[in-house]
Amino acid sequence: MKGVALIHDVLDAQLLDRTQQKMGRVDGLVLELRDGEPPRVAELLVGGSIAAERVGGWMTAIVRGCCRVLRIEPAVSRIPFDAVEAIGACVEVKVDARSTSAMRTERWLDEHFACRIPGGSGEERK
Amino acid sequence: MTRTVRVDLLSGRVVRDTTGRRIGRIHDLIAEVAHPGSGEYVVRQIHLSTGGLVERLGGTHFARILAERFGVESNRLVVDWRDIDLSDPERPTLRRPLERQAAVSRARSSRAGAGRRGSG
Amino acid sequence: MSRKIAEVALGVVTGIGGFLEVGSLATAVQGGAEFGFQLGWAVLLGSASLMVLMEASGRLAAVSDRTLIDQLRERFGIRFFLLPLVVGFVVSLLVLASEIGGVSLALQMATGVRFQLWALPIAFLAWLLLWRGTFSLVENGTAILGLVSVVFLVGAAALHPRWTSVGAGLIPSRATHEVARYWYLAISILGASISPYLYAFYSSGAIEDGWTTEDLGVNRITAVLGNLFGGGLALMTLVVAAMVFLPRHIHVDAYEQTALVLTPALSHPGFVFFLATLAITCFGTTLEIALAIAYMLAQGLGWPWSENMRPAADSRFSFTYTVVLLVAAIPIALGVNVLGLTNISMVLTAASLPVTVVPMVVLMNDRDVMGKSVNGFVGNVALVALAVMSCVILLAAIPLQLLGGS
Amino acid sequence: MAIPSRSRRGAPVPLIALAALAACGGGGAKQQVESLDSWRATIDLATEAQLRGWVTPRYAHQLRDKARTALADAAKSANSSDLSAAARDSVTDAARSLEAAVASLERVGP
Repeated sequence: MKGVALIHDVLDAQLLDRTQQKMGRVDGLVLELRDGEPPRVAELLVGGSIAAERVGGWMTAIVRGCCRVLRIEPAVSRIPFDAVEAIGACVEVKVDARSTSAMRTERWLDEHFACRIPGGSGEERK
Repeated sequence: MTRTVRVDLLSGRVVRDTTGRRIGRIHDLIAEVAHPGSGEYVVRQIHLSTGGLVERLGGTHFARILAERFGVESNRLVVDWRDIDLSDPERPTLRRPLERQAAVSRARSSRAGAGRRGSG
Repeated sequence: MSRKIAEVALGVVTGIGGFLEVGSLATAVQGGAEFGFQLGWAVLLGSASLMVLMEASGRLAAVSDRTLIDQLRERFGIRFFLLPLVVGFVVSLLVLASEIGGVSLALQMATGVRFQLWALPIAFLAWLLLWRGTFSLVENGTAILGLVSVVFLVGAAALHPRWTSVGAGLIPSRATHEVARYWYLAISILGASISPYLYAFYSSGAIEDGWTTEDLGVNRITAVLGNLFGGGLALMTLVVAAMVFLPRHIHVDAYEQTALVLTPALSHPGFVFFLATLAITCFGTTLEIALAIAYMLAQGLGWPWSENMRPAADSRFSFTYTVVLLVAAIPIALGVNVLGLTNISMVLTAASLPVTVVPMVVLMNDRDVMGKSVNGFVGNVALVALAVMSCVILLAAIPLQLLGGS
Repeated sequence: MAIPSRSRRGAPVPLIALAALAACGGGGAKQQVESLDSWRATIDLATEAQLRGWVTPRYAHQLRDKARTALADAAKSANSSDLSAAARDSVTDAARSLEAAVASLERVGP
């Protein structure tokens, strides 16, 4: 891939995992600053609390409040940038979505909500 | 001592030079492969938007796109990574006063259509 | 080629069956009852605006393989995106509650059982259809059933209106009396037809149906014909109310009054088909809005989403439409005045247009997004005019609600 | 049958609330009269519709109940708000003709 515009092409892009499943959006991007070396693109961040920081203090407070009420830790998923396979309309990463914390809520709702209701689970298509 | 900085918090930040003069706002950071064959990406160029109107519109992402779209070309300043200190995302500063470089035409990164499958 | 014709036919049916709902019925009847044919232009402007927005959001999805909501997040970033997301969510939730109210009232008028008792069963039935059904079942099923709303065309024809004066009403004119009320109704008619959930749903539908650049022709015809016929039915509703309620000086203060409007023209069938139209079109719109809200959240935050997937495969998406249906049913179950809620939702919908229409002006001109299908001159004139109109409506909405609100 | 007037002894608080409500809600006598006339026309149409079998009795009863609530609202605001005598009479006349319409609708119904 030739030059990648990090903000225009990567930030907020849709993330797809190894099986082309949607696993959230690129909420954050981390650069590692090194003396005498150009900054290295270290990792992608996925998580509501990360996106909240970009919106503003009030949003961070809301997200932290919700997490405290639900008694959960804000889930931040860190994906090393070298796991990125392709950057186009979406960003594809060599990661299994189900194992990352980005899909924690999805998994919880899958077990405690969707699968508990008839017709909820089963083969992919209806 | 490795320090990290969040690109998403840099977006749209005002960049000043060592004398404190406003140069422009961070529009984008261009990452390239460190050296052919390696999977590592490094940021070699930082694009600043320095257009007058875009500045006055507060340089929000929205205003920038609107300005670009309707012919109010905010001229773009390309800064090399060596010339900018990003350690403090609140106040990115240029390491030395910079004479105004020729505005490079907008870097066309194509995400249109069915999307480009990079070789990765 | 036959696949294209089938798609166009289906698109037109969706336009007809999907256009009328609790808001367009209420506002068209109130408009006709108080100002005769004079507000016809607002119905025409509403459906013309919808044509522009649906064609654009369909083209955007077909060309860029991303829905309108995807693009709003990806192009403008999370900070700006929160605005259309929150505004769209709140407004759509209010309209969803009104739609459930519309179905409940229709069942009350038919069975005598109070509308409060129908709210939760209706929400449950809607949830069941979304849980087990697929996207095409929701879209096509409700559209075909929605064809019952053609009864308003039959009713209008049976009343033999002077079509020349109906045509004259299509030209915008100033109010002769009660100016605030006139413009308030004009804005609610516009708000009833141009609803953000509609083009969010339509844009997502283009992805669910797998549209590509070959479908641009179908997209254009569907958007134009669908809304032309749909808008035509709303105009016929206004005509019927103008012929039946205006001469009798009947103002609509309660939704129950509207069920009388077709009886002079079509006697008992007029009453039965009115209730059927209200129940079916509002129920279809209930399904559409619940899905549209789930699409907005899922696409905005990057969750897996598709109505064609098992709920477990996109559990946050299906959880969203489940919660949203439940929450929207509560005010109706508590006996909120449905007509009042409908009117306020329509005005708020009209006032919320800028947050989606203005960004669309940018998206449709962005070569990164649209490639060679960028807006042409005509497309831009229409979209920019629409964006300006939406801003004017936003400024006028609140004062008019206070001055001319029912 | 005179409009059921509320006796004066109620605590002042509800009266103030009602006056305030009437002030902003009722929007003056003209609107009250218009609303009552509109309901009278609605009930007349409903009576005709039921006579000709256009609508079900069940539906007609719902309209009648709605008309009664409109009557009750008019009565409340007519008594409490400080209307001029003429305005009060116009509201009372409109309410009386609505009552007559409701009565004729009930005579039709089974």
